[in-house]
Amino acid sequence: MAMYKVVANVEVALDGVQNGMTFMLGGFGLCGIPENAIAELVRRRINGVTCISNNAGVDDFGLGLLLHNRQIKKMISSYVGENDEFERQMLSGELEVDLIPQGSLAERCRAGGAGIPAFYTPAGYGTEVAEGKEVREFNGKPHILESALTADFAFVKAWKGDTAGNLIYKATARNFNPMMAMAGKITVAEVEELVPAGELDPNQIHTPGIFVQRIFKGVNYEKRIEQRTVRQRG
Amino acid sequence: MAMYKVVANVEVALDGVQNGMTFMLGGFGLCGIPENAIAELVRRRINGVTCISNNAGVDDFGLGLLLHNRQIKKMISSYVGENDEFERQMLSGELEVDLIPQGSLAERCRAGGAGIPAFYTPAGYGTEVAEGKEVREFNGKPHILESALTADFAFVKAWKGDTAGNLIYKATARNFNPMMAMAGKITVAEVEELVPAGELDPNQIHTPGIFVQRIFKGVNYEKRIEQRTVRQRG
Amino acid sequence: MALNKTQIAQRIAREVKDGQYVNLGIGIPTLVANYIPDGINVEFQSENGILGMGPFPFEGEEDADLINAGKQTVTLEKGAVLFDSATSFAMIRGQHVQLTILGAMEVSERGDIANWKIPGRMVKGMGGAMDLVASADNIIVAMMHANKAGESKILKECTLPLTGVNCVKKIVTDLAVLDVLPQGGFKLIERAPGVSVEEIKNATQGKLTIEGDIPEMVF
Amino acid sequence: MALNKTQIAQRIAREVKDGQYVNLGIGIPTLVANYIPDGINVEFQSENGILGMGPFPFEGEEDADLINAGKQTVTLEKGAVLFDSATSFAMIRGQHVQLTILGAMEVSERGDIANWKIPGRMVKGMGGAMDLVASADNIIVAMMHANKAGESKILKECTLPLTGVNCVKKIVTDLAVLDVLPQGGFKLIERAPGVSVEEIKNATQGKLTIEGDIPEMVF
Repeated sequence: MAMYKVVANVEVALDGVQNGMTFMLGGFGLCGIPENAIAELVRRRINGVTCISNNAGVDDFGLGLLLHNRQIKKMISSYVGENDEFERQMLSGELEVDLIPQGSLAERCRAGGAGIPAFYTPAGYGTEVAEGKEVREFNGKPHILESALTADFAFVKAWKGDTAGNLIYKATARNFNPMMAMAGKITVAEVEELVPAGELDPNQIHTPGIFVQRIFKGVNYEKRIEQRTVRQRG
Repeated sequence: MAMYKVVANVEVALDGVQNGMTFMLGGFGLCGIPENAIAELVRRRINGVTCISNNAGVDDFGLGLLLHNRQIKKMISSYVGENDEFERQMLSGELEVDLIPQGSLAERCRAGGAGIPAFYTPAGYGTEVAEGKEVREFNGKPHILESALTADFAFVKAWKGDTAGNLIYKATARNFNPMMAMAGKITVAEVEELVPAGELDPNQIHTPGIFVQRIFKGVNYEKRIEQRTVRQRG
Repeated sequence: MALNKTQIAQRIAREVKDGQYVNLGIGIPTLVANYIPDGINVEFQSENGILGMGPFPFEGEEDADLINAGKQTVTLEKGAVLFDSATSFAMIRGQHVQLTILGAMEVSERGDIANWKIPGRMVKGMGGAMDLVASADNIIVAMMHANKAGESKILKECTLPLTGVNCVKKIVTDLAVLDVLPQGGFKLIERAPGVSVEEIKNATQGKLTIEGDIPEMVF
Repeated sequence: MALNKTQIAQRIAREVKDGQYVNLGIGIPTLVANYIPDGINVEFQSENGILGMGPFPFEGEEDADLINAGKQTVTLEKGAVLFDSATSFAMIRGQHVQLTILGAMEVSERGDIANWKIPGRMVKGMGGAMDLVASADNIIVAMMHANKAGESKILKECTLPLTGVNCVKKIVTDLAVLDVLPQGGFKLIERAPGVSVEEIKNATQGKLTIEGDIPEMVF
């Protein structure tokens, strides 16, 4: 009785994406980003979009590719330090930017998926992040009211997935992917390995298939490393 | 460098529990309840306590044992239908009871552990659950403000645990345990199987050890089934 | 003749659409799982932490760690997934579970539902019902049209403490299928085999709209 | 002589207590992990989803899917656990991570910190810093006492956009260890080897309390 969420490829998976939409994209830095979906957005020249993503990629990879083509109207992120073109577009006013604390970003996506329209957090109180937001004290400590985030499409990347849309991520490539999967009106999951429903241990799934509308096996993952740090043997 | 959270047994694990405290207890019905911790609370005759637990056990097992001994002053639960003594004490006014929607209970525990003092939910709007609570509209739909729950001790039960306090639950015995583990000032985990740190797959842990202060291998699990329903072969 | 519980479940099963995630309440709603038409793929959610809940286990294969929200031993379908209560209600509150089928003591003209408490007499708690009715896009109620004393449970206003307001979309009783109209009031959709419109009218306290010929259910 | 970055990290490492969960920011704080005294067990949290973060991998063993919050390839200690960003910040916001060590551009007398933005010039974003400083019980800042132009960064009031207010508890700079007093103002705790109290006084714009003999750090 399991659902069948598999689509043939990234072209089909992105059916319905349009200019001006809001997208969520999983990943932290270049780790766990939906490389196939990003490439397809670039190929289709979808523009005027709002992207909710912790980072903005680097100049020539990840969301940096969309930035380079001026496809992004607005970014909602927490840290964009690895991208010169981003900083240039932002400082020149070409790009709208909403920078928000990383924990609030994660929680706002989860809230969007979980039907929680708003919640209070201490993060950002007393800073410009709090401007225009309600402040309320709980247990003697000031908190600000943050609202849920949702998206027309959420693009997530997992390690393994099954035909019912259940997902398992690998290591720190998990990051924002599970919350964004929850918050997409249409959530598109690309996976490195796609297996029949029933092959994944039901007790060990990170994202239940109910949050995923379309799934496909991604190709040609580059998985670029931003900071290759090593230690010497011995 | 891993933390070492192991204590010898349930007696040591409950060091510091006192009359009048607030406890959280994992479990749904009798599934996934901390049987050893409950037995020890009964043995010590700890009384005047507030128990936060989805259910109240049955007359002769689970939290029903504490109810029977009048050890509980107040219950915060969502469903107490399987316990006649509970209903008797509640209707006679001997027991204070705060009944709250199951989803709000789960989310309030999570919020308590996650540093979210309050959040809005649509559950309970227009009912007596909403009495005295702030109502606010989001996207044209009324929501009520619910606050975080925490406890002096959280007692949780897991399937496997390691010496660093990392936990894996089995099937639907997971239920409220992960959120309550987050929300206890002191969280005591009892497990069926206790292994050295490093033996559990880091990618497949349900409750990170940071939420657990004490862990021990439980004994004599009864795991009573409330409704043994089967179908015929053939 | 009025429907029995099995027939109520059978009738409700026809409302389930392909690809839906469905939460079934305790009692009659649980039976709906047995009557999903061929070709309709659905997954059942149990709010204690299952998506893809299967039938009861064979004797000897019960697992105390695998129960449904009614505390009954169950099994998993292929592709099932297990999760905690917060995630479960994230699915429900976030409207990922599209259809909720549950029982009721009373339903009112504007779709209010009461099913968790009889003051001073019965207090079992609301369990997950308040989250479910506050959230699901579609809520179908399975209930008896009247109580044992013959008093209607399909009312102008609920008399018992509410579980949720303005939420029920459809009711299947032993006598009829009713829609709750967006503007309030009930609309008669079908009648049980051999049950007359007049009978249903008499058993319904709330405002009932009857338009044209009302078809009889076929089983 | 003023401390170098390694020495600042070494000095901060002495503040870490046995059994603590610690979050290390990018830069000098990252180095602290190398100097935890023997017999002190701590676990490092990386806000992108690791508890029990280990050292860099051996060459050839880097895994693109296993990085820290500074996007560097890392490894896992025994007993480590991986999780998503919401769970990570639940740990942080919920004060389960007890100690945060991070860099700063400015710190004020009342413990305000600025470290994420220079208007019109540098906007990298706050990342997880705002959540961390709003939450941790203990926050230690690693920073230079003055900027390259010799202007103090230990101030009466921050001039840059704030990351958090009233949160920094201790500062270790190239010149000194300072406590931020609960009532506001800095208290000189230790001085770098060969650095005079006068020198520190001159390099500190905010109110500085000096009581008795100020010991020199020993390395």
